Amino acid sequence: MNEIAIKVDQVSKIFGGLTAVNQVNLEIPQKTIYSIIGPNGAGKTTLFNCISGFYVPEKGKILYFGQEIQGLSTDLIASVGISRTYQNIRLFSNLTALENIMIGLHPKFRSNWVDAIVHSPRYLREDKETKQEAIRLLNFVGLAGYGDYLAFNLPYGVQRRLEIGRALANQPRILLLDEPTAGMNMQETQSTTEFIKKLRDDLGITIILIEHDMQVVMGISDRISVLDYGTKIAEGNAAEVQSNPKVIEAYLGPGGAALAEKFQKQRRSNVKSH
Amino acid sequence: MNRQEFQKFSQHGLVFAIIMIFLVLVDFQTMFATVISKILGTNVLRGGLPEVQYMVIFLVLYSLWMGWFISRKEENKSRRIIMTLVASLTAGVVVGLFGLILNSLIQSGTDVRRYLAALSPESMKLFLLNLDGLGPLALLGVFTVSGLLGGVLSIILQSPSVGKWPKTIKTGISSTWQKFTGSLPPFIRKNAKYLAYLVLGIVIIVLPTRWGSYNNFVTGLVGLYIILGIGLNIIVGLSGQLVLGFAAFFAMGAYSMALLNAPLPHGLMWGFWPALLVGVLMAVVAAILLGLPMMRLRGDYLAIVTLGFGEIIRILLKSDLLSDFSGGPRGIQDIKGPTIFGLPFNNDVQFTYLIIAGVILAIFVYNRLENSRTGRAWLAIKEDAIAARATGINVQRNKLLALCIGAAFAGLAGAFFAARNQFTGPNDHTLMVSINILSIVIVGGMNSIPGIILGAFTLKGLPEILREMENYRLLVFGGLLVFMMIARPEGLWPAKRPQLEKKIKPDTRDGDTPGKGDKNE
Amino acid sequence: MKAMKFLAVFIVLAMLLAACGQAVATEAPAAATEAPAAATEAPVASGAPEDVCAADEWGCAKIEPGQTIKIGMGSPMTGGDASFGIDAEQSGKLAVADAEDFNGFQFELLAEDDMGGAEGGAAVANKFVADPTLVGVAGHLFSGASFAAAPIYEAVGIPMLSPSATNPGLTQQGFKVFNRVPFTDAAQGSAAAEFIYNELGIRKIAVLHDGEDYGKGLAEIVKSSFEGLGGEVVEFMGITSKEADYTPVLTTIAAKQPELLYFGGYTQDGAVLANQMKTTGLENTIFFGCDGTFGTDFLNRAGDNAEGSYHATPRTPPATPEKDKFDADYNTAYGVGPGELSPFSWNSYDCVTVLITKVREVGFVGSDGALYIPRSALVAAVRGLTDYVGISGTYTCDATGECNIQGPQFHKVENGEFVAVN
Amino acid sequence: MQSKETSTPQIKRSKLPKQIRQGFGIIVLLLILWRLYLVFGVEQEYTVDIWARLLISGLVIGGVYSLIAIGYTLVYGILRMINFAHGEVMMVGTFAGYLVLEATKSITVPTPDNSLLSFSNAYPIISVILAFAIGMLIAATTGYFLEKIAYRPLRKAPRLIPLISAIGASIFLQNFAQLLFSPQTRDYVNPDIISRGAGWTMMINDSKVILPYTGVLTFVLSILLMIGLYTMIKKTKLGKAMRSVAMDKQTAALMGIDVNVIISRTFIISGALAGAAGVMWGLHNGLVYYFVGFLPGIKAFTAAVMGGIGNIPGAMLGGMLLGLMESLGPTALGISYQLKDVISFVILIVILIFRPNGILGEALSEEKV
Repeated sequence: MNEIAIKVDQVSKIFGGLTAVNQVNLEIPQKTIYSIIGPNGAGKTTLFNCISGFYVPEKGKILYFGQEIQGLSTDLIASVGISRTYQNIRLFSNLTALENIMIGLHPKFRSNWVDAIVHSPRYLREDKETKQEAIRLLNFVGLAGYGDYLAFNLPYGVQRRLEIGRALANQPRILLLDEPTAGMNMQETQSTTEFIKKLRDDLGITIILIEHDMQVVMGISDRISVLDYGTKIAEGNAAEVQSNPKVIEAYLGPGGAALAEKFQKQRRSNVKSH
Repeated sequence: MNRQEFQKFSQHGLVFAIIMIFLVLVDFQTMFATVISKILGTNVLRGGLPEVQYMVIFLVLYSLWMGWFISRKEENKSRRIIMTLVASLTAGVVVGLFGLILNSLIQSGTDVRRYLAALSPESMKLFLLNLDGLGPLALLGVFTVSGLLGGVLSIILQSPSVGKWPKTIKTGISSTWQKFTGSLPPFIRKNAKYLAYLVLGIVIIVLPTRWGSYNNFVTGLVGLYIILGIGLNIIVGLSGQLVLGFAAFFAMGAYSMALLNAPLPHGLMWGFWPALLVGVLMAVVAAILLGLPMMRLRGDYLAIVTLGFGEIIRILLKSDLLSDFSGGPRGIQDIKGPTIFGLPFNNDVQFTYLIIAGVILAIFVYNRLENSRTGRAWLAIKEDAIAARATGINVQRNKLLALCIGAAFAGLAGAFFAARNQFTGPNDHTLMVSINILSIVIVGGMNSIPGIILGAFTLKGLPEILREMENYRLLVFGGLLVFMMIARPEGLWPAKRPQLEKKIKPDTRDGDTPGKGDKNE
Repeated sequence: MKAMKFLAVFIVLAMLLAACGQAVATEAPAAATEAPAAATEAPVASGAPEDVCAADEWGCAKIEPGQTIKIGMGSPMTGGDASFGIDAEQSGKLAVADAEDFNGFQFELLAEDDMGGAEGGAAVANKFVADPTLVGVAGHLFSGASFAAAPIYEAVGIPMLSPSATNPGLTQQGFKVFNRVPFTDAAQGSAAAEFIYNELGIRKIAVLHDGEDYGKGLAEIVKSSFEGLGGEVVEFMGITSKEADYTPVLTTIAAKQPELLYFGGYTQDGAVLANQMKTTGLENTIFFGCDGTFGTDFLNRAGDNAEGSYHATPRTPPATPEKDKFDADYNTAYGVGPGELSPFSWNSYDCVTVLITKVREVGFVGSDGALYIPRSALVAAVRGLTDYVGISGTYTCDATGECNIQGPQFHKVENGEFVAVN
Repeated sequence: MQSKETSTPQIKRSKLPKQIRQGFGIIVLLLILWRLYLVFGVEQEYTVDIWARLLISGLVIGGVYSLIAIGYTLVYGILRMINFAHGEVMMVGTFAGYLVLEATKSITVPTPDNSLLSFSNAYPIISVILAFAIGMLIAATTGYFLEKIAYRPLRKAPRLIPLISAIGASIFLQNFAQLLFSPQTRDYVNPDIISRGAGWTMMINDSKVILPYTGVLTFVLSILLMIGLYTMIKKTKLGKAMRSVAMDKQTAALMGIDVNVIISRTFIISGALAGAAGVMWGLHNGLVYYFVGFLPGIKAFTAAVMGGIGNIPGAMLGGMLLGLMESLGPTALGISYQLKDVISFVILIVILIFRPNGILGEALSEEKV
């Protein structure tokens, strides 16, 4: 087994009286695709927010290659190599696609405002690199030619791609993807899935995925955890999780295994007809 | 025309009549008639009244506008005539009734000026066109006839044959312009940009020596506010923080210059340039002091805190507590101007040059920053601070940096300001100054240098041009501010990023793009 | 690049516009109606104007037939202090209306809004010096504006006579053009302290000021003089001017139990203080105001609470026929009494009148029918003002431009009227 | 684009800003405590009666601030904009009340005892009610037209645009009032029984402490109005509609609520409250002139932010707190009254350091993702 990239150790996050994440343990090995699934409100995004530093967990530790990162500022966490995307796309919508990526490149460079005013050699070098790198990234995520469009003018699927591109810009070791295929049609979902695999295989990035589309999850995950009401109820590979009665119960209520099968079929046909 | 419509149009007339009555209550009509009189070449001494024909002209113009305004949106011609007639008649009757009241006031010799200060008998008489009892009738006539005329005029102007004129003229001009530029030698066409700079440069160098101290003063003032506007734009426009106490940094610069380069209260005659440097540094120090504890606050909370900070600085400078240090409410006088190589460089022309140099510096710095890594970080913070943080941008440090650089510009402008006026006091750094600067940025157009220049000309130049309106100038100014915002909410000269404005056709899939709803507004 | 082109065009246009505006503003009067009457009363038509003007340090103001002789006035006419400016303008207008034509040349008052600050003061001054027919400035009203304006007038030789700028620095900077008619703080302050200590026999006072230029200067002198005499100042405090509720300040002062409360400031705040003293434990403490609180407005606003309070005016008894006429005229023209908007109605009238008088002294009609006013002669004439009896006092300017060097007269309010007490 | 294959990245921790921020707050708090100790513990210059007087004046002014602050908060809650012209709306109300009282003063109602008895003295309650009614009506009308003319066209514009429009409207209204009524400061003519300075007298420490009628009227009325408003917001249909518009305009519109009408009514309500505050201001302080709304406007805005802008109980609390701070603060800290605004603003800053969303502001953290 690979080195552990992220270790979530007994993490709890409490909002007022509500325990959104309850003593969750996760060990996420390097260069894997690790999915977190669970019904709405299970605490998946909250867990993401804890890892990326938006929330400070009340209890527990989050280890990034063995170093504690809980309580660190978000920008620091991002700049050491944990990038993320959002459930509701959060692009800089009045800036262009290229600029979005260039902003993503921010932690990679060092030139400051003085460099910018005097156009120091460092600035000139980095400015050139920024532009080249941004264009390269844009091509990499398949958005060549979209560079000069304002982000909010882009089609939905492209926006999702762009967000991933921005997250990739600071050469992350870990990428947190929050529902990357939400609202996409079959083809788009397909290509995104392939793309995520490529990230793992070609770039060796560890990917943590929140996803509702079970086909995607089951198709690409190396390992899956299931959260319900803030607690981890199951962990394992796709087959193990699918057959876990607790999971089915969590999704469909007591005795819902049969229902699940039926629902799955129905859903597939729905998507096709769409 | 049914009853409902009848009511509607008489309401329109009523609105115009009420506006007229309000104008009369503040004696605006006399000022307007005076201005018309001056435009038409008959001077009116200050404090004097214009002749009655100019009042008639004003009233006719007003009701023409009313008629045009009311009928402009309707299609059917005969209906247009009827509705303007209804509206004008209503307006005429109401204004006429108001005239009757005024007349009775004049006749009975009642002095209402204890409550309505502007209603002096002379101006009331003038409004009644010096006709006393017949005045109200005349008003009725003027409003009805010229209101109707306005309606007719709008029909003529909107008729297809006339409606084409503006377009024809426009295409004519543009084709002539194209012919003209086409006929230019290729050398000029190629280097048009540099030639424009050259012309601009010559204009900037030559004009201040030519056009007298008042214009230099106004130019310098506008220049100072351009620097301030650019500084504030870095804070508000680029990094997205609403700061309402920008005058505090301005005061820092001005007071540093004053304290270090005036005989009293400390007698430190450091000279202009060191004092300028200290002024800029002090402004930055103030920004750090304010910024460190406060950078975490969101929009309106930051606004009120900075407002408070501005007031704190002003009150402290004015207070007994610091009065030995800062001159208290008296301020500091006899601030010395700059010297260059030992030669004084402080007459109005030279100061104008100095300020223009400051403006060019500010524009230069702004342009370099806007397109840099730092500038992009600011824009990201403004767009979405949370996402910016998650891309590895240190939000607080960058916000603070924006505040400091903006404050440095304010310090620079403040130092110039104090040295140019040879005086500064707490009343030069009030909340209104901060508000003025913010208005310049917004009215001109955020993140747009030409916009800010235009805004500074409009907001600082306009009150100077409006001096002809005497007491009414701020009234008109306030009204114009509202009007400009409504007419051009994106600013007079919005930031254009033409290469970035490409739009894409909606998604190839059917209209209901999922997820559009989730997108945070 | 397109933007740059537009910018260039715009700036050029703006500049041309401004220049045109300037030209129109100064040339328009030429179109005025009346031709000058025969120069029967011309004081000096002898000597070629060119000689006199060439000899003059700043040259002459040349007023062509049909133009008016302009007197400027810079004052805050908008914003929180507008009442001062509006009042000064109204009084000035009456002064101009009272002035007879000078050799057929009319006088005109140009009152401009300087908002009281340095920025506005410099703007107005620059506007005024651009007008060749403007010969003198009654103003500026506020010290901040005056400071910024004085060097600009100094450069072209336009005399100033301020009705109200009291900052001591103004006359210490060596301006040739700056003069003023209000008290010096020193004269009034020390006299007040002596009056309180000697005449009233009071030993324990509190001193308040409105935090502005004038009030604070005065209060400081009162404090130091009173302490110099051996009295005790139990509290010296500034308030924020133009508020409506001073009970907390007064309550705090009441704890120190002063026998008298000296206030340096204006009626606006003074009346509020006098009223609120009665409810805050200071009902037996005497209110002692200054010339800024003198006037019927104080009596109207404080009513019974004004009884027993002291105020100051210039030495000359204020009741003269001219003053009565002015009061009546003011009331008819504006529907309010003089002094109700600001305490400087009378000063403003005097300032404009003095300037007009001095223009008459030095101006002469040249052979070409134009009126010549040698500027440095006018500056010297204003500075040389001696024993001028105006409606607000008798004025003699000293070498620094202080024109009111007499001590103050104190008044006590008894039965709703001011009674002179020293 | 290679992922960093080097060994584990090193993380440098730094949490300085937060410590600086809180350190600043703590230093100020310590300073305040030290001053309090000096005044209360060491010098003990002021007796209970002084504090009682200061308290009374603070509560009265706090009541006025609260009413105006609610106007800011209501509008902010719904439109997320700072209605900078709100102080001017109050000024309009003050003037309207002034004119009503002048009118009632000038009408005489002769009685056998007194042939010159004026209406306002014969029927003081009716006069005052009339003054409040008309003051509120005119101020509400002003608020209504203000929204319709200056803000409604800008509903979709970026947030700073309406702010500038509001500033323009504020300048306009101020100057209009100055031209209409002249820049003169005028006095409210109260009916004799509630003349300024009259009140219940209490003896505390052998010293006469006056509880002025106008002050009690102001305080009680402002509390009543606030309770009324609060119940209205919580209970009535309009209140519910207002709350839903405040939460989400689009959804509210989908639910069949006419957003424009609700916004108009919000402005009417906030205008009426400002009008009432204006008349109270006039009755209690006696002054009215065109600039009368400017300072209270700024102060009330501060109060609204202090309490947590958008939060109605917060505005009430903030207003009261600000009033008390202005009145008691300088004495309690032994500082000149010239610096009372400095004290208020510094305390505001300290409050915002520890509670970035105001005292009662939503407890959501800034980093709501």
